[in-house]
Amino acid sequence: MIEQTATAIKTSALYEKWGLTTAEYEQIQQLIGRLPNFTETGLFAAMWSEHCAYKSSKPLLKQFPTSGQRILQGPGEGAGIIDIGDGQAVVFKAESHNHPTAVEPYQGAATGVGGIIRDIFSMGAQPIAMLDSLRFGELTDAHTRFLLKETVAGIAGYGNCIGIPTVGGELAFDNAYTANPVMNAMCVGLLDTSMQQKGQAAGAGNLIYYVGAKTGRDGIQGAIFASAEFNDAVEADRSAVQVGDPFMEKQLMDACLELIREHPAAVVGIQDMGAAGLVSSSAEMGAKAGYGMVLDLDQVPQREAGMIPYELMLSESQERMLLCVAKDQAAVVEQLFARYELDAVQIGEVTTAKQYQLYAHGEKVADVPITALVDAAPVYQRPQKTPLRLLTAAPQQYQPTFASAQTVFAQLLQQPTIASKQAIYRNYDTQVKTNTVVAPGSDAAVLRIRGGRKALAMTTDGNGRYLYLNPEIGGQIAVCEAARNIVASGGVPLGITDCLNFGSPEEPESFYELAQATKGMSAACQALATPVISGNVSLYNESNGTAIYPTPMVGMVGLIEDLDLITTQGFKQAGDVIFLVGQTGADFNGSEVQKLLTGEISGALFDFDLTTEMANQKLIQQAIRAGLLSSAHDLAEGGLAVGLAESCFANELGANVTVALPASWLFAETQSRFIVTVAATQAAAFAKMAGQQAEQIGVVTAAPSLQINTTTESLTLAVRASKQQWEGALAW
Amino acid sequence: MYRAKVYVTYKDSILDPQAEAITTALHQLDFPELTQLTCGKYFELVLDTTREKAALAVEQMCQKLLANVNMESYRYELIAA
Amino acid sequence: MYRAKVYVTYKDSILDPQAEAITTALHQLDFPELTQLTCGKYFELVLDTTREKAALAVEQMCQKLLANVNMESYRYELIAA
Amino acid sequence: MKFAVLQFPGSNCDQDLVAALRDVFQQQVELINYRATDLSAFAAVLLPGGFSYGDYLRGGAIARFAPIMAAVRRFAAAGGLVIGICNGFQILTEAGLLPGVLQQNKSASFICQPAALTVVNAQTSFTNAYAPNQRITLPIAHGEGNYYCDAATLAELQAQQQIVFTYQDNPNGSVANIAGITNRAGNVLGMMPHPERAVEALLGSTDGGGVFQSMLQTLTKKVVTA
Ligand SMILES: Nc1ncnc2c1ncn2[C@@H]1O[C@H](COP(=O)(O)OP(=O)(O)O)[C@@H](O)[C@H]1O
Ligand SMILES: [Mg+2]
Repeated sequence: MIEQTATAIKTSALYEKWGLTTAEYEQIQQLIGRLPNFTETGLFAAMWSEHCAYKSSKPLLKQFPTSGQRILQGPGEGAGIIDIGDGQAVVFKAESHNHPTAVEPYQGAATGVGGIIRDIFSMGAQPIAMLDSLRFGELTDAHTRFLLKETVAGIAGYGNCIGIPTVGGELAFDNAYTANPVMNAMCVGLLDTSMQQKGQAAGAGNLIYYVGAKTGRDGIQGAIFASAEFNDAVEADRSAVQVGDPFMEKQLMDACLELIREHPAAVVGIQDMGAAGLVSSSAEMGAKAGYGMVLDLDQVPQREAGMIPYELMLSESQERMLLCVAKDQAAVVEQLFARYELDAVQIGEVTTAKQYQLYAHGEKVADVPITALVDAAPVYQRPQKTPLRLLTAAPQQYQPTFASAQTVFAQLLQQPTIASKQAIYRNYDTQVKTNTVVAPGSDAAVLRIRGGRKALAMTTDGNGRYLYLNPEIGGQIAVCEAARNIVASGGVPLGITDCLNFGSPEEPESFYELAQATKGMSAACQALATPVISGNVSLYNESNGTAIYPTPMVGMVGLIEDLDLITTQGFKQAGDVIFLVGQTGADFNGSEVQKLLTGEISGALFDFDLTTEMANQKLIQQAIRAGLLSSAHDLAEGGLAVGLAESCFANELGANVTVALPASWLFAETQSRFIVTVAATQAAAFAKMAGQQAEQIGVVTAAPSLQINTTTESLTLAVRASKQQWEGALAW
Repeated sequence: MYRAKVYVTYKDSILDPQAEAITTALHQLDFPELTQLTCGKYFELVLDTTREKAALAVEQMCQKLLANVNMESYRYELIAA
Repeated sequence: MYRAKVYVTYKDSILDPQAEAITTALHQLDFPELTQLTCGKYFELVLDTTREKAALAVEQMCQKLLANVNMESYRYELIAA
Repeated sequence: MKFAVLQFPGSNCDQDLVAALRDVFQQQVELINYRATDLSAFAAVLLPGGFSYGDYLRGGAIARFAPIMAAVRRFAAAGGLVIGICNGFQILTEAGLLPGVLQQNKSASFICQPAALTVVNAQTSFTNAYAPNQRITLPIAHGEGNYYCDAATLAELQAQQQIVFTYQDNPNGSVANIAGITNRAGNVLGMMPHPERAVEALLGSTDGGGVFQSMLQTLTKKVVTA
């Protein structure tokens, strides 16, 4: 890499290649009062990228509710923190690694997992669980199968090795994701509130320490790539793939947590080196604390020879952390990391002057106001335009027609999006750390908290098809569906994290989708009292001008007050009475059955009512607290029929169900519904509690056969055989 | 019949944590004379076809499966067998 | 300075699940001319010592660490570098 | 009576073993760092699962050289009870304390699922709390659990009743469905399934408790007779 002079950069407009507009470049000139040199231009290009500066999305993210009584830390740090009492808090965040996964699926996914884990332990929390939210093209495509297999292997390879159970997630397929798969990883941690950390470098004279892996030329400009559309030209000069080393990260995690626990006085601040590596972590830590910083790049541990300052600052080598260490505590830190056989090197110190200064080979190579890098990036009010498809969408609902509901039912169960994900999650160690009470396969995963009676429920949700048909309502549904899964598991929703996977914000139609989706999510978060405590934005998910479905992933955590309240989706006992909570309508636009029978989704999305949603969730919570429910399952893709089948499959029980609906409505995806079972002796009590909200529809049987009587057709499903097909559909 | 010997190794700038772990272990086992170690994969293939077609097949196999061309480079020798 | 090229492969009697998986995959990718495949590990080491000492060191490294002699065999070449 | 749970860099089931022994079986347990050199204060030594040294090269290949392994050898030679679970089993085979090797799973992918097992030898120091041929279910979670040994070794394992656990439905390709074996003397056990993950009803199963109960029975008897 050749370092151009400041004037050459201006005349050749090199900054444009790095993603800065001419207006932005001129603004930088003003901020620093001269032409930025090569290194400085690179620093700004990274820090002002969409990925780091949220130039386009900031105004939209402002709508999110972010505070609440329990919220100890909202967005703005490595991860958000929610108090759960007894001096403990839950810490969580999700991150997207879509672009790296598309290019190099194993390492892209692995480093996505590694990155989000660092965000969690940088807060002082012990990571306790991982979840993964995946979207791919159709499995009929060979490259998609390759991508999926490698992505799953990468998630497994990292999580299993570092020893954090991967306990949940989601996986859906649609052509919209063929060229741009979505890989979002969420990590949940448990924090002793006295150990809470911040990413800040405060106190003049305090020391900046670099710990962990050495820096190489990996993923230079990763943040900039993540903020650009895919096209074949970029492919060629993509820099070296980042490789994850989970073994190194385990050592790093254990060392950092030991330092925080045993030597609290030594740690002023801590942050992981994620996107835009050393520059973003160091500049953010300084700016946040209101200080400046001077770094000596010759001290940075290097894996490759001859790296220039630009490369050192922008490398996205993995498994690195930046610490601000109290000035008299250097020895403690160095000794501790030496015991873990990790590099821990002082590379600079905190200064009162709010300048960000870099030295290399004795020369000053950058000297800019630290706030110019971190806080001065422009914020854009991007133009919005309603997509034509929304303006012209047929308002009426699609009506499925078929010869046999039973045949459609069997086909639906084998649709990849509905099929059991067991073939995927059997690759993940779901139990390491022995806290997993509910492993993947039920609604939310549940982990107990040792030393008491509490547990945490966690899930990821979001259906891009619904958002494609109506981004605002789809956004509401994404949050509510997550909450439904938490509630069905016995939890009280605490808050959410999110990844906003969208197309280019510079396309008015894409930006409209983002604006509407976040509006819908905000409304749902308000209604459910689940603030957004962290998140991540992944824009530019498009290839050759075609964007993915607007796909916000919602990661939610709930608190289960007592282990006895943990509830799972499987029917438990013959004779239990089955109730359907919520009304069923002819809601088919965007449904799995529409996709199955017509090959596409279309029309206006069905109606959705937050008030009904809240009422039904409240009922489930109340019934679980009263000890009435032996199982609870929210209805999602595939509707009532699929929900009943899943509940039968868990323990290979059957059911005899009668509904006063036409058979096709069994596949309707009307929201806000649950199926629950109640012991026969408690059925009256539940019916009374539920009133109009629930209806008794049948009974659990010992014979493993699911019989559903409708007004048009009676369906019979052999539970064991269907379960095999449902489990086999993804085990190719 | 041709025998192909295929060597797949990481490209230079790619981090190889395995090589690092093995190097550390060997140093701890007291082999200070070791100054550098790279590790890779080795395949021996027998192909029942002409030399030309064998070369083409091996090239394609490397591209498609044996090597991850994002991160690895490969080379091979072809020997009449 | 010597460069050692070390090849570690399964002993003949040992079933190699990975080689089987790769063979199946290559056949599915339509390479019927492939009749046999073995896979192994390949190491390149640089040693800063005499030829004799380098040979001895490599031999020991293989015995102790690079190969599991219960099921793998190894061979190596030493080249002045 | 105190148990030692070894901690290699990359071990990740060490805390689970401690929790099982301490919280469920009310035993004294200590985590022992891989740099330690003495195990004489302990009644039994446990090598946990995980990815020691990242499982780079081969699972257990680097860990066998950790300083603590000399002490493990002495401890085993003196007849002490040593159990290696999952990665611990791999380390014991690499160290030559148990015969055979653990290859990559036949499916070439990691498998985490419950595995149905048969306790084919319920007379060992690690299984005497089980009934002969008792059928139990323990979680497995490994990518390299495919046990292999040559025909002569297998014949020997069979003749000496060293095969302790077998899979009912072989998930990984292991020779003779082997899930766990002891050494000839019977004081060193290696097993791929995780008994420590199956000691609490809350987490789904208590079938693994027998392994720890057996060790406790064996050790208390030892203490009484000594
Ligand atoms: N990629 C994945 N990784 C881990 N677990 C998954 C994944 N996909 C699905 N699961 C698990 O499979 C079960 C069913 O998933 P899903 O159908 O998405 O549930 P729901 O509709 O209730 O949200 C859940 O327990 C979920 O956590
Ligand atoms: Mg659900």
